Amino acid sequence: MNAHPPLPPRENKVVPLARALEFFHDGMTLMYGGFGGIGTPPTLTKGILEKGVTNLSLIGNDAGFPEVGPGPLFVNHRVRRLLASHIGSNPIAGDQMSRGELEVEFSPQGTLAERIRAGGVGLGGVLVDVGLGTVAETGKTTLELEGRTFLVEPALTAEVAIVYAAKADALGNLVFDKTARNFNPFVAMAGDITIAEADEIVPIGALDPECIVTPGIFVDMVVQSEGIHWTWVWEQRKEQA
Amino acid sequence: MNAHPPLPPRENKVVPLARALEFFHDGMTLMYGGFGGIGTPPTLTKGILEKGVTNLSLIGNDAGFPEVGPGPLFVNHRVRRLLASHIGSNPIAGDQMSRGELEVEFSPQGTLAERIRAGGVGLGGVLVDVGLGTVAETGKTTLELEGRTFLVEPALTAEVAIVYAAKADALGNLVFDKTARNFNPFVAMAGDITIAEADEIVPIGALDPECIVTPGIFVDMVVQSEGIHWTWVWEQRKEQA
Amino acid sequence: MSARAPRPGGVVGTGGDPADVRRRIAERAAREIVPGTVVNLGIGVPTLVADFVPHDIGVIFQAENGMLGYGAAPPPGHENGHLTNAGGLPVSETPGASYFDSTVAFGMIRRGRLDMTILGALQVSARGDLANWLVPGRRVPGMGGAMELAQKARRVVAITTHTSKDGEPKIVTECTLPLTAERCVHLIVTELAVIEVTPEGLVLKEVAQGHSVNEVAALTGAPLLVPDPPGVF
Amino acid sequence: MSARAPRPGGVVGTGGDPADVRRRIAERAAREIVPGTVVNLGIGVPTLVADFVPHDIGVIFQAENGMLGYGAAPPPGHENGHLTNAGGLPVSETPGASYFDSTVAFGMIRRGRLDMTILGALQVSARGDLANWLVPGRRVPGMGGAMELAQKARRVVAITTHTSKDGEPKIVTECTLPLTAERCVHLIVTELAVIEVTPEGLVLKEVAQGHSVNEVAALTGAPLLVPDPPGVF
Repeated sequence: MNAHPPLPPRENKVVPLARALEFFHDGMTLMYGGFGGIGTPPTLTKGILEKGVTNLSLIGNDAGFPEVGPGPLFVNHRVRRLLASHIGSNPIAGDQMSRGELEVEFSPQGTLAERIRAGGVGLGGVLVDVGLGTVAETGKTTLELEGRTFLVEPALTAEVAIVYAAKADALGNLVFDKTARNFNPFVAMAGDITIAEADEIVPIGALDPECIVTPGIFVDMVVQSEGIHWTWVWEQRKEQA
Repeated sequence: MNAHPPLPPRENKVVPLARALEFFHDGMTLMYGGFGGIGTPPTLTKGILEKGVTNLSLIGNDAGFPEVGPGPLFVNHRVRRLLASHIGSNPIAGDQMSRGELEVEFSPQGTLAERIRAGGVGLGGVLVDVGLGTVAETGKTTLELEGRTFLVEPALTAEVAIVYAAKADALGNLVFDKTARNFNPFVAMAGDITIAEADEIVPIGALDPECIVTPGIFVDMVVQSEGIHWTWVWEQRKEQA
Repeated sequence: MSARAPRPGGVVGTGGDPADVRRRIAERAAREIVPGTVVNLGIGVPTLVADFVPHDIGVIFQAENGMLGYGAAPPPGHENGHLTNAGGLPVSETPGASYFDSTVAFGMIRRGRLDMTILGALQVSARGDLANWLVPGRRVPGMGGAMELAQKARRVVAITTHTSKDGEPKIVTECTLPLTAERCVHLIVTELAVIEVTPEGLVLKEVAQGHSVNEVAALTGAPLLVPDPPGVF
Repeated sequence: MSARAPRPGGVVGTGGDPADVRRRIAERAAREIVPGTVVNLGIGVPTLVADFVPHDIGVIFQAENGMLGYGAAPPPGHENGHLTNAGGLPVSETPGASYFDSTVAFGMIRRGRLDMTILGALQVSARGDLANWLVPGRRVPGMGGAMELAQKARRVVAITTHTSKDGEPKIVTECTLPLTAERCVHLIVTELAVIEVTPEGLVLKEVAQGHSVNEVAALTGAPLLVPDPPGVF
């Protein structure tokens, strides 16, 4: 882990956005929750963009849409490298890839999710048979185990992971909102430093202990979300219609 | 997967205990939730015992206490083989092991949990560095990945997995009770057939979709629990005191 | 049955408005869905299939972004940006639904708990190989969750227009595009035909009303076994 | 500092009621716990440590059976059979607590999110190897979660009586029992001494009141570096 600014005390992890933004720097490895932009933390993403952080090495499910989720980081040429399962919804990222400006590695979605989780729970990797007989095998080590062939898929971590929660408390306990949960719970475990953005910050003890999805121990900082500032794709289509 | 009696329809998985017991047979591989007997399904365990099933190959965290959790299966000589992280709380299982009546394989607890989960989510195995330099290495394949050494830990599944839930609905959705959750959620995924015992069976829609721990798709049958029929160890100590 | 050799080239298109073609494919594919099963619909045309599945037959739709039991799109103005299918389109919650993360969603898929998936196709081969994610040099969106779905669902229905826009067969002896998964497709549904992948080869089960076996065979790039007579849909 | 050679054999025991010895060890170990940290207490004597940690210093106790934020044992008659620590003893829930499964519990541990663990020991070597799970031919309970805790917690405190019941040193040059983890122990707390494991060797940080450096050295099976003077506890 690199040197980084001091973390807030464990009993109160709530920090102003500006304090959280101290943890982002050029050339860093950054992992984000979200699936097609849904569940990607909007305020942190905007903050990273406005701070001018560039040359990013990103890990996430996808590149969002040009104006949604992580999309603007690509549109504004802040990304050097991406590990994702697809970029079909962000043609600008596709163009950058075609022109050689953006290095992209694809991983099957479920494999990518397990690789991130493996990093999050301190495993070295997982054995997967998805993608055997396809280009997903390219460059991968294979391993024979109990008569079957598997790809060795290394664990993934990142210097910083950012996630989007519905509610958080000062200990960093998180719950998510419906399908905005998607990649967030395991991305939250995989950051060397994890920063959660929450729509609502509630008092300690207000979250049902049986329903907490991410225990606070995995979260280093919590920032108040300013909410979604983009137009969802299906809203854009309606506007155009 | 072996031939087995017909499963109930997916829209109503609630069955009488007798119907669930049709799925247990001599010599089978059986996996159970629970940690020191806490969270091990009491009614199913009692049913297996009373049906006379024997020669079992078990996978679980531990052997419980002699009268608690899976313990009576050992005390009544129904177990041929056990894969667990410890048996310290069931000296009768330890005696059987010393006499060669019971074959025991130990796995570090977190590794065992991940091996069961790996089976439950259809992975081939996981790479773990816990236990390097100890007897936990014995008989394991090692693998070098990105300059580090890992043990290759194969995924585990079982013909039948049994779990103990606080509440279930007819679709098989489950929530657990406090630390009785322990091994249950991933054991629930690892059975070729999974049978859940629940303290309370609630109408479909009664469980908060955000708080469901085991989605019903992993569960094949639900039986009504008759509750704990043993005395907890700390109660026994109090009685003796 | 008699084997018919594929005819290269073939007539372009099948006529009809593209939206109507998509609707016809989705409608026929919907009839493959068995009551009381768990189904994942791929992104694109497969999503339309849900519109043709009766609500009262206990089908549970699964989405790899982390939901089991999603329902129809809500009425306009009632959409929720945090409640969508894997294609990012708004859906609703049915009783008994649950939310979970994507490792659990793919756990269900890899563990074989998914009864069926319906996926779009760029090519399907005579032995059921599926290519649906990459056209080298033209379209590189990434595989998303298609490899898991194609390889691990218990039954895979591939839906596609019978030929490409250029009239090239999409059902072929060997896929020329990079594969999503080998030997995974059980059934192919197009606007012209329903074709089963069997160990003996492709079997033409049904032909669309108003079209002939010869027409279908001419537009198919692999030999077809034809029962006498095939069904009509 | 001066190095003292270990003396084989040594005086048997240290006197005192075993319960009192355990209490003294737990009380001293509790002082190692830093306010605002996350701590896992091993099964057995380490469990007693919680009794000596002030409730208002924001320490969060983690249990590998799937709980973060457990509190003191409830009053007699208010125990809950489904609310226990990893040793199966009833605990209570503190505000901000959470429940999760054991893969998540060990995920926290392997990921290095645990600030400290306090574990019982059968032997600790001069370089911090820990043996605490198996006495071949006598006691084979299995390692439980000890390997993960010993290898992965950021700080490992091993607590033990200074010698075995037979008077054999438990702090030794090389462990003879099967290891739990190599080079993992940072600090050893016994009823007689507090010993730090350093790259230079074992350093005698503190001696229990009423005992001498010579007495401790005689009962220790590995060389001790002794600051002049060591602290007293």
